[in-house]
Amino acid sequence: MSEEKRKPTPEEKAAAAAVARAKAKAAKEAREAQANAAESDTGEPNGEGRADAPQAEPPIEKRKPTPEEKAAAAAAAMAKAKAAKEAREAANGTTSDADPDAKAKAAAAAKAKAAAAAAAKAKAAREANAGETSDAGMDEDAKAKAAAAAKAKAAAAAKAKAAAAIKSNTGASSVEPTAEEAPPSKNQPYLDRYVQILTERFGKESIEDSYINRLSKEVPTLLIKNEHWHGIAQFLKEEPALQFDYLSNLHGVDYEDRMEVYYHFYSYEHHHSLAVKVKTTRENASVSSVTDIWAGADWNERETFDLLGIDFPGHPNLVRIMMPDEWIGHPLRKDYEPFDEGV
Amino acid sequence: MSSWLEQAPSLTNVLHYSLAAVALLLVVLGFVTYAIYFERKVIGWMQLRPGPNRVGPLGLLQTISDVTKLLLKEDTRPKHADKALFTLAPILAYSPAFAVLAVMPFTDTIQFADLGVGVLYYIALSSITVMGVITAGWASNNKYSLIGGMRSAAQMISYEVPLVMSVVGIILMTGSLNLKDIVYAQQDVWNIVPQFLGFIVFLIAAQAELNRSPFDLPEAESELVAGYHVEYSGFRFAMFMLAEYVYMFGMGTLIVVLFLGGWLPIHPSLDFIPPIIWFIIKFMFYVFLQFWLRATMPRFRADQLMGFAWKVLLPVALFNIMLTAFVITYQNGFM
Amino acid sequence: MLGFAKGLGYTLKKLSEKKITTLYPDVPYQMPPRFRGIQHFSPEKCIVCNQCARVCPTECIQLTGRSHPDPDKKGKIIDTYDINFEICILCDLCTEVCPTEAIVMTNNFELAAYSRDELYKDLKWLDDNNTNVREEN
Amino acid sequence: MPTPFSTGIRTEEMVLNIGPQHPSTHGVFRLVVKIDGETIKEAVPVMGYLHRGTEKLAENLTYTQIIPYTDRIDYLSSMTNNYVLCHAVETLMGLSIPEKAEFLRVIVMEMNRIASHLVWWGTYLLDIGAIGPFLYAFRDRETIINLFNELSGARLTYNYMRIGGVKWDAPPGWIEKAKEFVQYLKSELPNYHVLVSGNEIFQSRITGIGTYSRQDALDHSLSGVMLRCTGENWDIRKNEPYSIYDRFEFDVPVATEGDCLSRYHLRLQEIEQSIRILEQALDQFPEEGEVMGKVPKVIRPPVGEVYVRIEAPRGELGVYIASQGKDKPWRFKLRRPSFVNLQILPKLLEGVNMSNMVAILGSIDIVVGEVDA
Repeated sequence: MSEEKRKPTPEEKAAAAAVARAKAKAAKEAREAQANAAESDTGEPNGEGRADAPQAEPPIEKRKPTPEEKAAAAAAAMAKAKAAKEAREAANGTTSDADPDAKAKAAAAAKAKAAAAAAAKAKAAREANAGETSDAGMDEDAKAKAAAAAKAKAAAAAKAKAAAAIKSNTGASSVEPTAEEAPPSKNQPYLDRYVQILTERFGKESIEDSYINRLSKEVPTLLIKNEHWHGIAQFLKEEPALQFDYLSNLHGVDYEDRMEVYYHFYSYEHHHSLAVKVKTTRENASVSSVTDIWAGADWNERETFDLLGIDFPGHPNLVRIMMPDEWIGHPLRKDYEPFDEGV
Repeated sequence: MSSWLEQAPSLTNVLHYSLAAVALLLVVLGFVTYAIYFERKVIGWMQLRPGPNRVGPLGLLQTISDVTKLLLKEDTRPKHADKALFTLAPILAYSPAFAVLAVMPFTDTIQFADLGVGVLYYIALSSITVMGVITAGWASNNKYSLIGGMRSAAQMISYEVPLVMSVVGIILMTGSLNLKDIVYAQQDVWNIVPQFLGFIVFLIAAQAELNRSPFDLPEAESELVAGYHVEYSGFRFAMFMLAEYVYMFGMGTLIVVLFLGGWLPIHPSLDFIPPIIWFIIKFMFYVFLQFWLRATMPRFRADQLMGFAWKVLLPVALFNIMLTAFVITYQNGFM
Repeated sequence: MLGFAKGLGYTLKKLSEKKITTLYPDVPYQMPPRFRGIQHFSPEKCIVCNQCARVCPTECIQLTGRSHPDPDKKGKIIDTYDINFEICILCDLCTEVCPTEAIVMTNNFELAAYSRDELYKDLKWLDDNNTNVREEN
Repeated sequence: MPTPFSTGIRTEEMVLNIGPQHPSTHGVFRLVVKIDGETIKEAVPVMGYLHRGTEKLAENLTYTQIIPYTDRIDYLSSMTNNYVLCHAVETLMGLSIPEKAEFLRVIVMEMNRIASHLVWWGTYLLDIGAIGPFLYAFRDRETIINLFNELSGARLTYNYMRIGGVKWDAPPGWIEKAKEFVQYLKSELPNYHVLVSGNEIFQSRITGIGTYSRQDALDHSLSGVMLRCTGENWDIRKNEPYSIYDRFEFDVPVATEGDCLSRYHLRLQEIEQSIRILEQALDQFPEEGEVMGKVPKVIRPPVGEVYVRIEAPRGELGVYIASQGKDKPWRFKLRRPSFVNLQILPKLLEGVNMSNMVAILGSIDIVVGEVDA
């Protein structure tokens, strides 16, 4: 559809883009391609990529139209909007800072390409996508990448890993396991603080797990023990250092072996956010209500009860909200069968 | 015309009189038909759309087809409604609205009854309409209509006070309750000029009396669906519609007679235009104002509405009476 | 106190302004070229790949194919093709996935019928619905 | 001697069903109110009449197939709904979007915000009893809808965005038309104030009713205008920028009164700000470029969960997706601003007059399709 339009991506941007930032995988791959060209025949990376990552078709297709004069063209195609945006940004006035910065990053990327920075890259790319953040964020990004590059230096250059990088870039495989390799998220300090405050007060056993959900704009996520939940919820709102005064979302998820209630909090006081998950069993699904803490939980809990059958003890009026009162079953449960087909 | 009243009642005489009444009824019905048509047209134009334009040339037959539809509709009545009152209510609402027209001097010759207490007659009879409304609201056995009926009663009774008060100034000036005398008294200058305050109060109170925008609370469709006549359909509903527009006709006539010099021309040099045309022009202007307001104004709030009547309009009307009284006494040299 | 008077002025000004409504049933409403109206289906183009039926979010497309009558040729030809316009949401996904543009959108949008049954449109009807066919798919 | 009022005239409370079919509930929404005279003692919202089970349906649909369903959640701002789903999946997969597509997305979302606010403006005044503004609002909204029709081929259910970009590039001349419209609306907007905002009846009618504090707003998870009218300067477009909103200059209108009138003004001011964004976006619109990024043929996000939130016309619109690595979501949850914002209604209605009820309900700006999902 838009394939033809894609090619004429401004050539002049290409050069600028390549220089501007190596953050996008573009630059990396361009350089990689160069290196490969120097080493051996040009077709190899393509074939290999395809073999290793069947999911990664589109990027490979994209690489095809960039035969010999790779460097510039590939960079242009890959850097896509991102690079263009950065180019623009640079043009907008931050040029003076951006240039050396960019060069440094480019260098870092160059080093990195030879290495097993696969996961780090994937993560960095994602961060860039998700964040599109302020300059501060960018700097952090840059640092992260530099770190990644440094780490990567130690490792041996391997094409297989490069392929893996492509693979994870396209999101075909789960990234979470590789997360440990990645540099700490910008939200890591927040998470550490939450965990610290909570463990001080409620003990270690109250928190089952805590991690940064890198897929979800890096929101600090806590897995709270069901029986501690109400106390912790109260604490989350009242503790001056936390003050999560706003419940953005509340809903349940049926994972077939367990139920989870997901809360997304935000603090208008401190402007930080937190996701909380509370597990419960499927048979006796019950999570204590937080309506007394956040009045906004009221209908959300009713909806969760209605559609998933999770009980919220402490809720003042836990009745169905979406389905008719006499409805049988909870539709969003994975094993739900409509009671009366005729209806 | 009024000379008939003094004749001995004979069959021809009664027949004549009935025929005249029927003629007036037809005129009024014609007015209602085309008032509704023009209301829809004018509001349509103001809202950048053409208004009714499909039935007949320019949509002129639209209201007629609507009325035909209403007449042919099944006559439904809620199961638990009070049968007698439910039937009575539309009549109760309609008849006084029509009866008040008897004293209206459209020109110096076209008038049915030249009562000495014309103004009082009008005010007394028009108050009965509220009975119809409240009866309808109660008899329907519907909560919305009950609320609508109560609102309507409260509103109409409240606004009747400033309405009457605002006329007192004119009566003081004219020294008569006869509508014809009032018109004749305006030969030199229309009452709207010396009685401007009274005119404003009257205009606003009349709006409320008519249940028209911005005082259309009793039938506020966004709150009460349709107010007191929510359960009415078919011909009974048509009666209410009719009552509303006939009442508007009556109120328009009254305001023209009281404040705008009745059938008198704007300047004696324009005498060649027949008086009835003058009357119609002034009357049309008032009717247009109704539509215009309806196209523009949001609705009042119930509590503010009452407050407005008692706290603003009534004092203003009283002040107007005092002012008029003082001026008149001063002119007569008692002060 | 002049607030509402200004409002009255505004509406009065509008009284004589040009009307913006269109005379819809008398004057047909011209939809832009991309408009997603009722589909046109050309059986000769269809390769019975089933993609449209699979991508349909409401599962309103039903089709059957049979093998090509000419034994030399491979592939299938379409046999029946029905769209249920009771549930079709004209979302454009079927025309988007169709590799041969056998199913395309048209600019026609009037579907009202007296019976629900009439809303099941078969291959022939969809083939005949060949006016105002959308060019860009 | 007892006065007539102390003779013990018996009054009783009356239960009044407002809806599900009622002119001012904007759809099939029901409110059971207990009234004493015309004073509301208690109000219980009842919903679900328009529940279509979108979340359940979505579990059996591929991500691309869900997009047309999101059109129908909040049918007054389908573009925003399209976007939030695409944004969630793109976040989950770490996809990057071509610049031109981002521009188109921002342009259509802002236009949709304007269209949505215009509908609100018109219908709100219809609730208040003014019939004129509705038509004027629809006149201007019609232009937006026609623009969308040209762009996406539909007037209301656009199904315009795709994961990784948008479906169509702007047709030739579209940007110019959009610019023209923006200029027109800019000149027309003051008339809205002339017609309505200046009207004393209107002002006195909604000033100081439906008031709540910032703390109430936060407690009840209110968002969007409902939150900003209490003085909280918060707009996700500004504070957690998504898409390319960080490139545009605009202000976040904030009021402190927390009443219906302030919400009314905020919405009109938001239109002004949207016009500002549109002006910049249309000026900077890249002529060249693709509108669809490189995405896999089959959208299969990694295992994991994502929650994103954006600023929809009605408030904070969020999407939660739990993915198991399949092409269909395991759990798809929409955080619907209308639904959440409506929660404060019983509190607001307590003790107010019946005729304020519609003014308060209207000022929350609900879309029943969104309330019921």
